[in-house]
Amino acid sequence: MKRYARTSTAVLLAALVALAVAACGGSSSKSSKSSSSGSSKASSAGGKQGGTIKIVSGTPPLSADQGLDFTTQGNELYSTVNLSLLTFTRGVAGTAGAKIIPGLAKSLPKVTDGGKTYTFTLRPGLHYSNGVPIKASDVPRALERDLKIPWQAASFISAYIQGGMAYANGNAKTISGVVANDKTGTIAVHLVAPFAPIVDVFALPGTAPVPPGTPAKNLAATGTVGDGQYKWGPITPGHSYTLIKNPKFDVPGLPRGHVDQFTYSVNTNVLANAEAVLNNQADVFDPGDTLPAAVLDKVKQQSDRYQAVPLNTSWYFWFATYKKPFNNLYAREAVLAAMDDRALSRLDSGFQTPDCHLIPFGIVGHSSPSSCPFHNPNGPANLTLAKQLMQKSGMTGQPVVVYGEERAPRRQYLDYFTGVLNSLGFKATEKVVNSGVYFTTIGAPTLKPDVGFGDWNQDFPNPWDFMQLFAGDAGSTLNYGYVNDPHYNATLNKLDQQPPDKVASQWAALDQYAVNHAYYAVFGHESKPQFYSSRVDFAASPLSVEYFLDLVSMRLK
Amino acid sequence: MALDPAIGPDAGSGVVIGSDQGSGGAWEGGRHAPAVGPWRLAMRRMRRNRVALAFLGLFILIVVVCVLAPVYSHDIAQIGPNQNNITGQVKVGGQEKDVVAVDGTPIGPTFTSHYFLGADTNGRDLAVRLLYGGRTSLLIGGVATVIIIVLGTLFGLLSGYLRGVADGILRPLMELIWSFPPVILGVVVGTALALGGLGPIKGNSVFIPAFIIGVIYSPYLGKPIRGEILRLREQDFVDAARAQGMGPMRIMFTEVLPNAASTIIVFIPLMLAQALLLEAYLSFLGAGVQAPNASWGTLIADGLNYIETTPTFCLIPGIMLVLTVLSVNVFGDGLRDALDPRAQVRIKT
Amino acid sequence: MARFAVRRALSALALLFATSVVVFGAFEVIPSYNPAQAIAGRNATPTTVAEVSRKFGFDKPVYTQYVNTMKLVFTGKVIDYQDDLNVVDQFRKRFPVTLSLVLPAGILWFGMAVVLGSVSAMRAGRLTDRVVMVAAIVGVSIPVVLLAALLLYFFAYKLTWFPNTGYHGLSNPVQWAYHLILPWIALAVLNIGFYSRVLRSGLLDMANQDFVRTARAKGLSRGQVFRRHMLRNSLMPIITMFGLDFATAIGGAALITEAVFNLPGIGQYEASSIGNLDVPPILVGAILTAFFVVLFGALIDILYGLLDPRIRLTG
Amino acid sequence: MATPDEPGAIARGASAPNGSGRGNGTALIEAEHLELYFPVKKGILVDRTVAHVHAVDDVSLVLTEGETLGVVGESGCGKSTLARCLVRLHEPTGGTLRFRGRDITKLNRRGLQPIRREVQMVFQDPVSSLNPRKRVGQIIGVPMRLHGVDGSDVESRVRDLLHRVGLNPEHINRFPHEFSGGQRQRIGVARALAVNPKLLVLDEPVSALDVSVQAQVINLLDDLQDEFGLSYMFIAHDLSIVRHVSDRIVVMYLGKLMEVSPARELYEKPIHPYTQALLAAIPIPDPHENQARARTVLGGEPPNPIDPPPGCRFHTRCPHATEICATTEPPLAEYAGGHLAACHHPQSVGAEEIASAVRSSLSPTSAGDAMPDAEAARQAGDPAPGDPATGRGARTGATPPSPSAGPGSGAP
Repeated sequence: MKRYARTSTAVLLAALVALAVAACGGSSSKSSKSSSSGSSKASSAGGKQGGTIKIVSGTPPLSADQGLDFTTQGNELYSTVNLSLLTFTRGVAGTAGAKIIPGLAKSLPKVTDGGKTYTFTLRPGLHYSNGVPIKASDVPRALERDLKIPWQAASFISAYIQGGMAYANGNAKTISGVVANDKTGTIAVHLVAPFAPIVDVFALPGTAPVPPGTPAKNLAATGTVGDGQYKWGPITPGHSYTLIKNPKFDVPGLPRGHVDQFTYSVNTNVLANAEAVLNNQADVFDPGDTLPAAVLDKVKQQSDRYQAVPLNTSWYFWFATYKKPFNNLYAREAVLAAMDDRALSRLDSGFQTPDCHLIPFGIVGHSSPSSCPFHNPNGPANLTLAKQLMQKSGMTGQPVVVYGEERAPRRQYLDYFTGVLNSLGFKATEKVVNSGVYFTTIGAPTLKPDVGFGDWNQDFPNPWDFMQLFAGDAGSTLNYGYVNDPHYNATLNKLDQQPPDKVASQWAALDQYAVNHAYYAVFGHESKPQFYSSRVDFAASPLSVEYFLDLVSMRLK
Repeated sequence: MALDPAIGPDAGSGVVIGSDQGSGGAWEGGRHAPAVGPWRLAMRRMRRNRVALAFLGLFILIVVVCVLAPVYSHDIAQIGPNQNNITGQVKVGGQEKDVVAVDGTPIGPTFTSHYFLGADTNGRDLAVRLLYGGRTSLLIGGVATVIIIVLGTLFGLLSGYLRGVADGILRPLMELIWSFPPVILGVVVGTALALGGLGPIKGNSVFIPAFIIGVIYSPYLGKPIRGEILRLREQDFVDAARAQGMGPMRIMFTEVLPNAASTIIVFIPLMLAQALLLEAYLSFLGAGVQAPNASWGTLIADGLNYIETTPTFCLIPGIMLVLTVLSVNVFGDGLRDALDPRAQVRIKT
Repeated sequence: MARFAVRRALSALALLFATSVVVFGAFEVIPSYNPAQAIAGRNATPTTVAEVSRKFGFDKPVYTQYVNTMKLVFTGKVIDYQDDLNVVDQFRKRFPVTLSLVLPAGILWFGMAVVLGSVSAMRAGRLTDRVVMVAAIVGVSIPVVLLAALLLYFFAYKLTWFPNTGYHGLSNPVQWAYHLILPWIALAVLNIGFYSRVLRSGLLDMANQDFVRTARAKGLSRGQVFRRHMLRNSLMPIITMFGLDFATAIGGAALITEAVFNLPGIGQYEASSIGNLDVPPILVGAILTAFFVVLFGALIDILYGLLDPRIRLTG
Repeated sequence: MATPDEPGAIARGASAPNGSGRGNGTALIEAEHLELYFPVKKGILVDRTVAHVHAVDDVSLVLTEGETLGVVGESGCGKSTLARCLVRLHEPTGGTLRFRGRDITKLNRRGLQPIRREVQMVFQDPVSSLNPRKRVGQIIGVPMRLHGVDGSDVESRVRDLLHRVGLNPEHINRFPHEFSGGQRQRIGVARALAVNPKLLVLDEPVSALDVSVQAQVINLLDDLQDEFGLSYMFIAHDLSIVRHVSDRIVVMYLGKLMEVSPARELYEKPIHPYTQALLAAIPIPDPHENQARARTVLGGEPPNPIDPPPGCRFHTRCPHATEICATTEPPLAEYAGGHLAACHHPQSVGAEEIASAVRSSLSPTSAGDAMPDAEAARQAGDPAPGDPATGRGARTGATPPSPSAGPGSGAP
């Protein structure tokens, strides 16, 4: 008995040791190549080529696969990997950086059929990073793949392109509205109805072609093989992502990128990230995160490597307008009157520019904050008005559950907003949901929450991109409050057929209409921190309104 | 007893075995004039342990200060625990200062009646939140401990005394909960219940973490109690009670349970300390106390964001928690020495 | 031995089954819980959600879903909802990190506890003992979150003796250790406190036993008596504790340390999966933990048999 | 199968406690073929019952009102288990138990309640039999309350009982640990007496006590029996104590009855070789006499009760064993004077006695019908009872104890 025990112990212990060794061996093979210090000696001015830049972020992309992900974090990365037919200008700060230019296509598309057909022509002789030539038929395949995985913005395809819905529902083998010809290199896209923002959609990396044989499933661990300036290196999903320069990239007129490699590592402790950049242990603080107030003072002193850049975002609370208590206009107006946008801005370390309009400053159709009806966004809340409206509504004492996101400063917004509702006389309780599932939770048709937080970063610089959030008949689940106003819907459907700058004032009027009906309680547009280590060439690496971090332009000193 | 083995030959170890009360004196029967029960003996031993009593005093002080927070805190600080005051100002040394600066930095400790320990991002008074948070933490700890004691004792009694089917069901259940890491189990269940609620209890109720902690730690009491009951049920006095026609319930609760009572009592402070710590972990991981309510755990988690500039935000709730747990632990040590010096206790988080 | 092995295997299976049911069922209480919605994403149309629901089988009854998921788990094919990744692969990838954290920390806490507990018991009642025991009781009273935060604040931010956070692979052992010293300490302190206290009281009990006196009487030196008789027997309770603590820690229970120090181990993976209500990784994590608990339980029992011939292995 | 169908058949057939000082012949408690097997469980996957411990194996006996029945046997012979069966602390696995002629084998707790009042037990270990967390007053008072004594009377009755058992009534509020072993056993007796029982089952009540204290307790029991008109079942592992208190004595071995006899006759005329061996083990105060006697010393250990030997259970250790002993279990043969013995080779009895012996109805059902062979006994020249010349059991019988000497006679 004893001998058996001893032998088996020995065997088990040996197995354990082997396990440990194997495990450690495994980790050693996964050598993480960092970091900043390796190639920082050459700090000559005037734009160095090569080197490695280390990005630290508090929030991971949902996936490295552009066919699934639609987050700003992901877009920063795969927009360098997956070049679409069209693309946005790079290396330009401000609104000018959102100009659409040809990417894989020779030129901007030909619009025919009363705005219902867009025809692209592929540049000849292009290759993916693995050497496979790019063909016109790769584009419809990518779109089909988007619908299968599905892409988080799949409704752009399914709702607006002919046959998209049928394909998404499994009723068709292909998307009938996309016709590609490999010989001529043309891709004709037929729309359900005229829809001007479709050019923006074809500038998104999600619509970029993928080589034949790319599986129609989320490739979160590897990313897809792309055609952009960079290709994927090792990925640990949710934790670290590597981009390596694609030497085969050669598209006339497009920049090729300066840095050899980017590492993007995620640490939910944003303070630690800011510290790391401050101490030059990392190079880039991801602009998708909020700089904690705790380090703001120190960061602000680094004027040569920090600035706050206004980007096209809107932050708001939405109301369930179809049920008590917020089906009552006065109740909604009372909330708008009682909000103090300055307070909300402070919660965001002062990065908010107070406003009540959904269309942000950098996009056509923006209205001035001075036209906000219930309170001055740059002043205190109008509590007397709020009390009066509340009285009129008769909703005092109504219970409401307020939904909000866990991630700072969103939970703080929630605390504040709940306080406002309670001070108005509602019986408000909070429900904090983990950031990873927040929007899918509140968007679930089974939940139908009363009121909650929402934010929107532009997908592309088009007012439609914002106003569609409250479209009652768009079939999307972004309209968490189920706002359904016939006038609003009709106007939206009319305006989206026109290029935005032609109907700018009408967009502004629609926005104002919704504000006056208190369909949403926008409280500001956020600026993002451009905060780099002292190794990065700050001036040559501006934030882009489209991409946030513009990795293709980024370079070391 | 002449051959008292009191002094071991190994004096070097410094161990001196106290001569066992009861055996020497009481053997002859009734030389002591008054009847001295086991509880009174324990009380006497307890009273001699000054350190344990001092920490008990500290614990009571913390409890009183926190529990009575609603009575006085508003009068002093002029602000409730969940009341935002982001754009407000406060007078410090004659100067008006923003509670929360324009760039979002909350005011640090003022050491005056308003914002004594500073504000949080939402302009809430941290001192008030600390007291209310303590109240929440202690409430959760206390309720959880009650649940642990009740469930653990029932587990132990039914499983250990009735054996058979009860043991067959309860024992694997205890083993299951016990062999699962408390933090992970707590976070899984806490996350689910915070979103889903528990029957009539809403998801943001503090009774949900209390319930979870109580259930998770109940086997930590139930297992040793079961062992104790198994030992006790073999004693002849249990047979004597049965021979007199006492029913199993009555035997369990009036004959067996009083003999396990000292073990249970020894566990109370230990479980309270563990419950307080687990509450902090769950709240840190977002599966405990739900916003906007505070507990020491959520305050520590929030304070971590300011550890760079204002470490007191994280340190003070931390110190409060450590002091409370420490006082409970020290008192618990004293209690164990007094009641049951040989209790073997395994607790972990 | 056969009986022991069979019994343990059976109890392992029972534990695996029970844990998997608990985890699988936990999220069913959430009224709006719909993993299909999470998979389909923020901007998904109801048809897409329905499609995903059908593809993943969420439209089936819970027990069918359970059976299907468990089949996938045990064939190693299970994928998570969030990233569509093979969960087993993910665990395999992260396990070295957790092991890098837990194994040295475990050695540290066990070793330190033995040293401190022994010193304290040998010097019972003296200053050394008092100091050690005060330190131990403070150690068991500090929440890991706070300790980790303090270590990070003082040693990484203020003094910058140690790196900020993060994990460094074993390819460079110095960097590896350098990045892990603070996490090791944070993880070990609580257990050092518990173990040394238990060991000390065990040793003091042991000092009163007849066989220890006999050993002394037959002329063994103090050190010999201590090592061969007292320590050997007093180690058993803390070995038991170590078995469970170590098993749960490599199963992901060190998640707080991993979170604060941003180590991409399985604890953090489990924690983020819990937050995302992503059942498959939680399920696999729970099963892994249960497996380790049973495995180490068996190992400890075998070790017991070696330390104490009186003990026979029973199921 | 000779199992009587109607209740009391055995009692009528076999309870004639001749020569007993006490007892009016009315059966108080009867056991018929009582069996208690403890299962032995084992198995790799599921525990199956692989064997049984034959703790009490087909035991039939009768205890009549007012008498004291001694039960002796080595440790592990099942005598304590038998006692616990009789007070229904153990559920018998077979057989029938009657109290005053009423079948109580299957009665539930509630049904047993009135019987519990009449049958009480005193335990061996004075330490563990008293709840250490209770005061003496509670320990003795609780059974009174359980059986419906009015609350206000309880304390005075407890004091009275304490006085009766020789304790200071002022100690009513003390805890058990404040008393000596003997005192604790008195408390145990007082508790048993609290409900005015008719029968006390005394499970080795004095074996844990000092010899001097043993005598005091035995005398107390003696006095109480007279005072309250009690019946006793007195269990002990050696014969020297039982003989002073018992009217009849039962000798048990490996769960079976070996011999049942009026007390005095057992000592004078032990029939079963096992009884002889037990008697031989009693030390004699005079060292010369002690050394001089020829002793039947039993070799070895009792066999394993899980797998008891076939035939006569004692045959593996018996000096007189023959082939038949290993194959056929002897029935209880009833000799003159109500003396029963289960042996193929009875000692201390003449051939005539053997010839006139009848098979007792108390015999186990498994026993054969083979009565002892009188002819064989005659040829073997077994000694007549009480013959002092030829040694063995007779020698022990030759030193009759004086009943007045009391137990522990070394200390007058």
